[in-house]
Amino acid sequence: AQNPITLRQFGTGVSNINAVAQKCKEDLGITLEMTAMDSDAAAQRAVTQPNSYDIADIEYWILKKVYPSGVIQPMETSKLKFYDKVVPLFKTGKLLPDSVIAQGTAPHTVGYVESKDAKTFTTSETEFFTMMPTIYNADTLGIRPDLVGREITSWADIMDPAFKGKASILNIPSIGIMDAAMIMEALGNIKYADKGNMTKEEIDATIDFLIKAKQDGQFRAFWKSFDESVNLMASGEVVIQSMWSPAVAAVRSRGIACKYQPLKEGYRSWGGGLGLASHLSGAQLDAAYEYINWYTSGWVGGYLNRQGYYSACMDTAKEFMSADEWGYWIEGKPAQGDIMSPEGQVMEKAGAVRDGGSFEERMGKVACWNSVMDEDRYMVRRWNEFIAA
Amino acid sequence: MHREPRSREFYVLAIFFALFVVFLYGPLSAIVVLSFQGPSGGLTFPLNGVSLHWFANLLETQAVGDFGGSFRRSLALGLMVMVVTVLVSLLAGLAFRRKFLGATPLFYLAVASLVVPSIIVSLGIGVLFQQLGLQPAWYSSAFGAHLTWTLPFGVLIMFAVFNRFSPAYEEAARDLGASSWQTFRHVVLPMIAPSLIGVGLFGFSLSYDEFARTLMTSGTYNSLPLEIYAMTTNVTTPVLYALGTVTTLFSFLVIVATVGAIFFLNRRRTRA
Amino acid sequence: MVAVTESAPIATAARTRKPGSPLAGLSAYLQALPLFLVLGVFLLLPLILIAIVSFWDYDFAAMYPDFVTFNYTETLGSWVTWKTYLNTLKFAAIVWVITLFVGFWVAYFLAFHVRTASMQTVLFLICTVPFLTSNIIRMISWIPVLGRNGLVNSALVEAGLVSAPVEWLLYSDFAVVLAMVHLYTLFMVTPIFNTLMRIDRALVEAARDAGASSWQVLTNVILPLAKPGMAIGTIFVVTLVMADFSTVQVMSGGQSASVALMMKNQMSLLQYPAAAANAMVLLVLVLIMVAGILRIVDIRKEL
Amino acid sequence: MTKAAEIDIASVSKIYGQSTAVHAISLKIPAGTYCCLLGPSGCGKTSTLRMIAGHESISSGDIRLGNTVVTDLPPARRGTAMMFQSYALFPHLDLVDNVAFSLKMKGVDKDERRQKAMDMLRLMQLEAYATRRPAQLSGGQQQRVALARALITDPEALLLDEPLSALDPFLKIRMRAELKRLQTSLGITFVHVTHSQEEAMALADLIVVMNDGRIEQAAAPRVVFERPATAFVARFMGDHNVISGRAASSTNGAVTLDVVNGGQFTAQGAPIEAGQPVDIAVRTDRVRIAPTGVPGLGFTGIVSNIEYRGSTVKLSIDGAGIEDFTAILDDAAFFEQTIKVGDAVPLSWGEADAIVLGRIPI
Amino acid sequence: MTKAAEIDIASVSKIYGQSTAVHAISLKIPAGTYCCLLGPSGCGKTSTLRMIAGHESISSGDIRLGNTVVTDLPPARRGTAMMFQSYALFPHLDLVDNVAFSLKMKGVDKDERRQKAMDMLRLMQLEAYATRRPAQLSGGQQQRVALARALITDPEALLLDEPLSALDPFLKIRMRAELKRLQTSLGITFVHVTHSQEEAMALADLIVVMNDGRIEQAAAPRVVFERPATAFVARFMGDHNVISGRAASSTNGAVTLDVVNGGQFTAQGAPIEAGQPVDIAVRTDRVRIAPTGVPGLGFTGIVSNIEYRGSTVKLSIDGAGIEDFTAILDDAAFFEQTIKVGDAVPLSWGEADAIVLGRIPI
Ligand SMILES: Nc1ncnc2c1ncn2[C@@H]1O[C@H](COP(=O)(O)OP(=O)(O)OP(=O)(O)O)[C@@H](O)[C@H]1O
Ligand SMILES: Nc1ncnc2c1ncn2[C@@H]1O[C@H](COP(=O)(O)OP(=O)(O)OP(=O)(O)O)[C@@H](O)[C@H]1O
Ligand SMILES: NCCCCNCCCN
Ligand SMILES: [Mg+2]
Ligand SMILES: [Mg+2]
Repeated sequence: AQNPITLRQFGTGVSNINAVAQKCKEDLGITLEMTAMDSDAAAQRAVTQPNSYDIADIEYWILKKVYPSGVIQPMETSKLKFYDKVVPLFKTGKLLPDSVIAQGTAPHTVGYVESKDAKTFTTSETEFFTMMPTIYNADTLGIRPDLVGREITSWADIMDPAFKGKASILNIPSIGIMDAAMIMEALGNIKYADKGNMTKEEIDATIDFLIKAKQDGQFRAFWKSFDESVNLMASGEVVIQSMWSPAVAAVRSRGIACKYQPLKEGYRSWGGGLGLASHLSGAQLDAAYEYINWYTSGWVGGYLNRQGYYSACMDTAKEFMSADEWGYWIEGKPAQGDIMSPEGQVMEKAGAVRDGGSFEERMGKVACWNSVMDEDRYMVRRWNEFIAA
Repeated sequence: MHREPRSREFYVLAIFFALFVVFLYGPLSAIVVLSFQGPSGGLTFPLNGVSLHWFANLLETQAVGDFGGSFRRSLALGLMVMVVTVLVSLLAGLAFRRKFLGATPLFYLAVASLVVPSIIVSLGIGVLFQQLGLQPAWYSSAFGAHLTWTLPFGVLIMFAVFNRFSPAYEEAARDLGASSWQTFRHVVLPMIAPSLIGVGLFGFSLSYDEFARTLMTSGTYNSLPLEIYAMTTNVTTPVLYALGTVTTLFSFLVIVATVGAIFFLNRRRTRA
Repeated sequence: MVAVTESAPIATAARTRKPGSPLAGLSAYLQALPLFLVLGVFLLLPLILIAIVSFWDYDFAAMYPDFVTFNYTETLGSWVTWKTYLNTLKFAAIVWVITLFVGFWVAYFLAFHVRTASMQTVLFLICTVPFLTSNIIRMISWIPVLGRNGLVNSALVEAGLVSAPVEWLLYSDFAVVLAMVHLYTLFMVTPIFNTLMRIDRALVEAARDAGASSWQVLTNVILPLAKPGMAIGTIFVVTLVMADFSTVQVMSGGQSASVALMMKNQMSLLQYPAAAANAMVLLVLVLIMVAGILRIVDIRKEL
Repeated sequence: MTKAAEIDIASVSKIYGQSTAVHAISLKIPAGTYCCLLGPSGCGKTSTLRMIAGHESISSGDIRLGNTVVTDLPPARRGTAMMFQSYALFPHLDLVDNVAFSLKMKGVDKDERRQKAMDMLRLMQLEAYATRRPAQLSGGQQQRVALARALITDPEALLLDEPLSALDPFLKIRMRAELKRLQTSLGITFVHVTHSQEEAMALADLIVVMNDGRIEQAAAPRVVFERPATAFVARFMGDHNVISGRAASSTNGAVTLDVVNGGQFTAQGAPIEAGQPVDIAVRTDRVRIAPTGVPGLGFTGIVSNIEYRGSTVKLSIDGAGIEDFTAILDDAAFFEQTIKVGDAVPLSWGEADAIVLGRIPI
Repeated sequence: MTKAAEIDIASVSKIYGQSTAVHAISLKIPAGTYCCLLGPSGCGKTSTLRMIAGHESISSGDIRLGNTVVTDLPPARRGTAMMFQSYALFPHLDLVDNVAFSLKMKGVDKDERRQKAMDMLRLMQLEAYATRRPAQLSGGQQQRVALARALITDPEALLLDEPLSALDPFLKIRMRAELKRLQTSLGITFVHVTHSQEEAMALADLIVVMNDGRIEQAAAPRVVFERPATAFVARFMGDHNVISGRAASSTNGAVTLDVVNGGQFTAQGAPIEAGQPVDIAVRTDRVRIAPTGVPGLGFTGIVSNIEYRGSTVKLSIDGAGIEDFTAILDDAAFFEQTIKVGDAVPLSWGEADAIVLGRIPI
């Protein structure tokens, strides 16, 4: 198909994948220009250079900061072909009707607005969606089973003196603070009223705890990007750290034992989606909708699932995955044959079972989301203190 | 052939210098070695097989990012910066040969441009464009940001050049009937040409590798350093090292060619 | 080229300026104008804007024009700021001392011990090559060298010098300093080399003749005369270190902070007014440091 | 190449900021003259020359070349050509292009200008080096290139600022002869700045002695030497002893003066009121070692220094209130006697060898 | 400050890479002598001086100072002090510190060394400038500082490389006298490099004329002047005409030679085999304008140039197969006649004024 329209999309390398642009060109004829950047740059790009992109591929917690600045226009759910297929987690915060809503900046809390030009979020479903969710996952501790030498069951285990100088957490404040919160609670140090929206005192307690741990030499490093976490683990610098599922896979693909360790307190989750730049209108806007509808129609979903992330429209993605793949990645079943990466390399041998089990087991045990708190300014200041300490 | 004996100081310093070179090249050689990792090799030692896989991979489209596009942008930007740096520095150098109102403040503004932390310049230009509602782009805002970094170098070099440039040559030319333009074109320009080439290469290489000042000013598309940085956050394969190896090799070749040219020219000059 | 054509005629007219020729007076201004415009638009204006923004209010989502001073009071009132500044100054001091030491000896070797000009050029260029490759790649190339299982540690362990890998090689202040020295030494070598090359060799002989040992020649003649170069190199290195964020971030494994990193974190979290206030404080500090150095040497004369 | 122009400098001053480098000097240099501007460092020679050339603006006064007032003309339109002290040859051009430079500026086409430049180089016996760069030439060769480059403009006057100062003494003497020969054959006006008396004497038709921005004397070399106008000139030319004192009496075209704490001397000159300060000059090469018959034409002093000069010997003598009185003796005459430093010797000179010097008003 | 040392240079060579700058020269400079190394540019003067000073390694041969072989000693342990051509004053130090430099190197404490330096500056009449930097001084003052700095080391020999070349001629003569006075009063050996014959003549007890890395003559000034050993020396000293030809016959301590395409001349000297090439020297100041009575002691030639020199006039004459023959005439004698360029004049000289020159083996 020939389509004169070009859409410019930016985001982190997690989802700004060239293969998507290629496939989009094939299927729609739309030229997709993708710029990959680190998460810091992405946040700034979204707010400070709103004319430099058409599609923003960002996370929900940063959307909480970005949306009020008016650079993203809400999308009409009526124009979203697969809106109905979106996993309920993004609409209500519940995976299953009886799930407990996890703490923090859950996607549905920043998912809807009242009107086209509202600057504040609503709590319930409306016809205006701030972003179309695309990708999400549940993070936990990754471990080197060959080097930890014992059973890991809790976030608290990362503080085990045995791992002194061999542990790591994330150094993105909105994410790292939630890691810390999980650890604090697991240790029984504190019980947050809402760890996704801490009070100043809770922030102080948490940061003070982190500072002490840091000064005691518990941490080897703090990582900020995907590759750092992979390298830390693969090189043996760190044996236990907060980690992403695909990062675990990346370590394993090098023949190094690495486990995505489910923990009894549950997961820290995150989600991302596609937002429309405010300046879009007319044919461009139509093309953007067309693109988003294509994005959620399954091919990309399959691709993301195969990387170890989850697609927001599971039903459509399923159509683009083999039964074995679906079984391995989503249902938690042992692989029948070799499991291949999207690039065609063997990721797991036949018989392997995915750590953490099925989609529902994982996403059903989300304890909190990456968060922007009311006391964000204070928290960031204190986080800087932690890093400087 | 009669050779002067060397002092002990020479040998001590020669060893020091050699160690410095090892220090400079050590890590680079580590990535050179690692770029020959086997297909399942990672970013750290130990080596996991030996192959040219990652060099071949460098030529293919990566999972994310666009080396080719960002390389072309950085090349174009570097060339633009080079040309403008040469022109503006040259003009400023000419201006500073004379007294004019504001010469000293302007000079210190140039020095300030050199010492203001890059990230502040980046932030400032980013905010400026945002407030003015302008579209930042590698060829506008990033271009300006790079100039604030390359121009002070250019101006300082031109300053040094004209400090040592005898006005007698220009007077001789004027005396021989050259107009001001002819004097400039036929005398001043050829005489300072090597320095201008120096300013140009300096401008290019400073721009080509500038990271902090591009961070908030590049607009829609990444420059090569931004792209490499973004890649480091996602790419976990030695293809990065292959890129490092290739770029190092490239600059090495440029330098070898330059040295070769200098030797060649010197030889020809002395033979003539 | 057009710009040159227009203004070049005056290039050479310094001595022949006649009263009553308005163009002659104008030309210097025309020639200086492009520089002023570029720096005015891309340096002065942005800095003014940052100064303004540093007084604005903000929340987690956006900034609001206002005149508040809490960005400064929060910045200056926090022990983190002071600690971070101290930490940054510590890096600056350590890196300065090392680059000055290394840079001086390298430049001294090149200028005084390498006999032919062509060998000087070749050796100098050998030092330059790494500086033409990507800073980012150069920085991360240290990781496989210094890591727990990196080249150095493997060698040490294998040689039996240590029983367990040395931990502080990577993700430490040591690593930060090492990488900075690696990145910035050339900025010290180049200006020192330039000044050393301009020292009249007869001065060294005069000193020897007066009975100075090699060491005394160095301390009494060469070092004092190399001061301008060292000052210019110092300006480069100190400002580069003060402004650095990526090296600190990557090489300390996020365990250490610098002023620019703190600013960048604030920027990443869209706290621009706070970042702007920080920027102003950093800017003032850097300018004071440079002004201090410029009091010692007149770089306009020494260039 | 035979046109020559008179240079007329009328009350010309040069003021740099607050300080005056040249004080309203007036000077006529007849067409075809070899004129040397002579004087100590900083006396304003270069400033004067550069004003003639047009490389320095004239603060006040006027300069005429031939019939044209050139005060406000640019250098190239004055009919002068300048040879710079360090030659200022263009380092990036070979000799042909250096010499052909002015033709190129005029738009003369390549073949023609190279032809003419080669002719000029041939004249200077440099054709073998035509394709060399200036850096590959010796000092003397460079100088000839500079001359060629200046002369190809076919000037009415050639201006030279210390053209010989960069050469070694051997070469200096050779190039001096060449310059003189060239000027004679071209017939154009040369204005040559130097601070060497010897050079000026050897070359000039007209020597202009400057001091502190003023002209002390402008005259033929023999006049400057034999009849220095002022004490400064006499001292600067170096072949006269200057004796300062106060006039005692004047008679018959002769003045008698008293030296403070010293003797009494007589010199030829117009009468001067008694008590007025007066300077006289005594030619160093006319001083003999012999008691004087006539009072006032000699004294006895102590030898303080002896300098051998080859065909002559220079004695420095102190006495009669005079310090560093110089006597130049023929070597043969000197070596007949045995004079040592510290000896007392009687000195005398002829009536015609002592003259009264003038003073210039400041 | 009265110790002086003999300098003995034995077969000393200096080789730079492939080329030999000094060819196995041997020379004895007696203690307390003022020795001038004289020669054209590039002849090896500086190299020789620097080998004595120890700033240049000696490629072969030995140098002895007093009783010590200094060949392998560092500069400061040789008992020599050097004064550099452009003075090499330390630009970052004031005069006191410049002069006190060597004392500081020796570890003399601050007060004492400043005291001594001030004494030395007082001796040089520079105490008023003690706190200035060298850049704030005139050339002559700088030179005196350089001297002070060298002399404070109390050397046995002072080595000077063209100490006067940067000065204007006026100052040059004054500083020359000062140098000579200083050497006489200190009594130490001075070795002074120059390429000015005049300077060497005025100053030296011993003139060493060098050419192309070899010594052509080492003798007292009068000997060098009156009996130049070789054609090179005669030409270089500039006060002799050199006439080259082939020996025709030798008798009675006189040699007759034929000039190619020219006349026949006679000169005093040892017999030379007929047909051998021979050079003779004729003193320029002994040439008279008068027909010669004795054949071989004169010729008639055409005046090609006349240079006025004040008390003398220099004539250049071509004829009898000789180009650029020089005659120096007394001004009075010259101006009595009317000689112009192009005139044919008869020249003659005395028997004792023409001597046969030697040749040095290469
Ligand atoms: N561009 C200038 N600005 C200020 N003063 C100047 C300038 N050029 C020359 N002078 C001063 O004017 C005076 C005369 O200088 P000028 O160069 O004419 O002397 P000079 O006779 O050529 O001396 P020298 O023999 O040293 O070349 C000096 O005192 C000099 O310092
Ligand atoms: N460092 C060096 N390397 C190579 N050749 C040299 C060096 N120094 C001098 N020479 C050569 O040695 C020869 C003698 O040089 P030297 O400096 O002794 O001459 P000089 O008599 O002092 O000449 P000048 O009067 O020009 O100072 C010259 O041909 C010179 O080119
Ligand atoms: N990586 C940047 C390379 C730019 C060249 N820098 C040379 C600096 C010399 N002062
Ligand atoms: Mg002058
Ligand atoms: Mg020499």
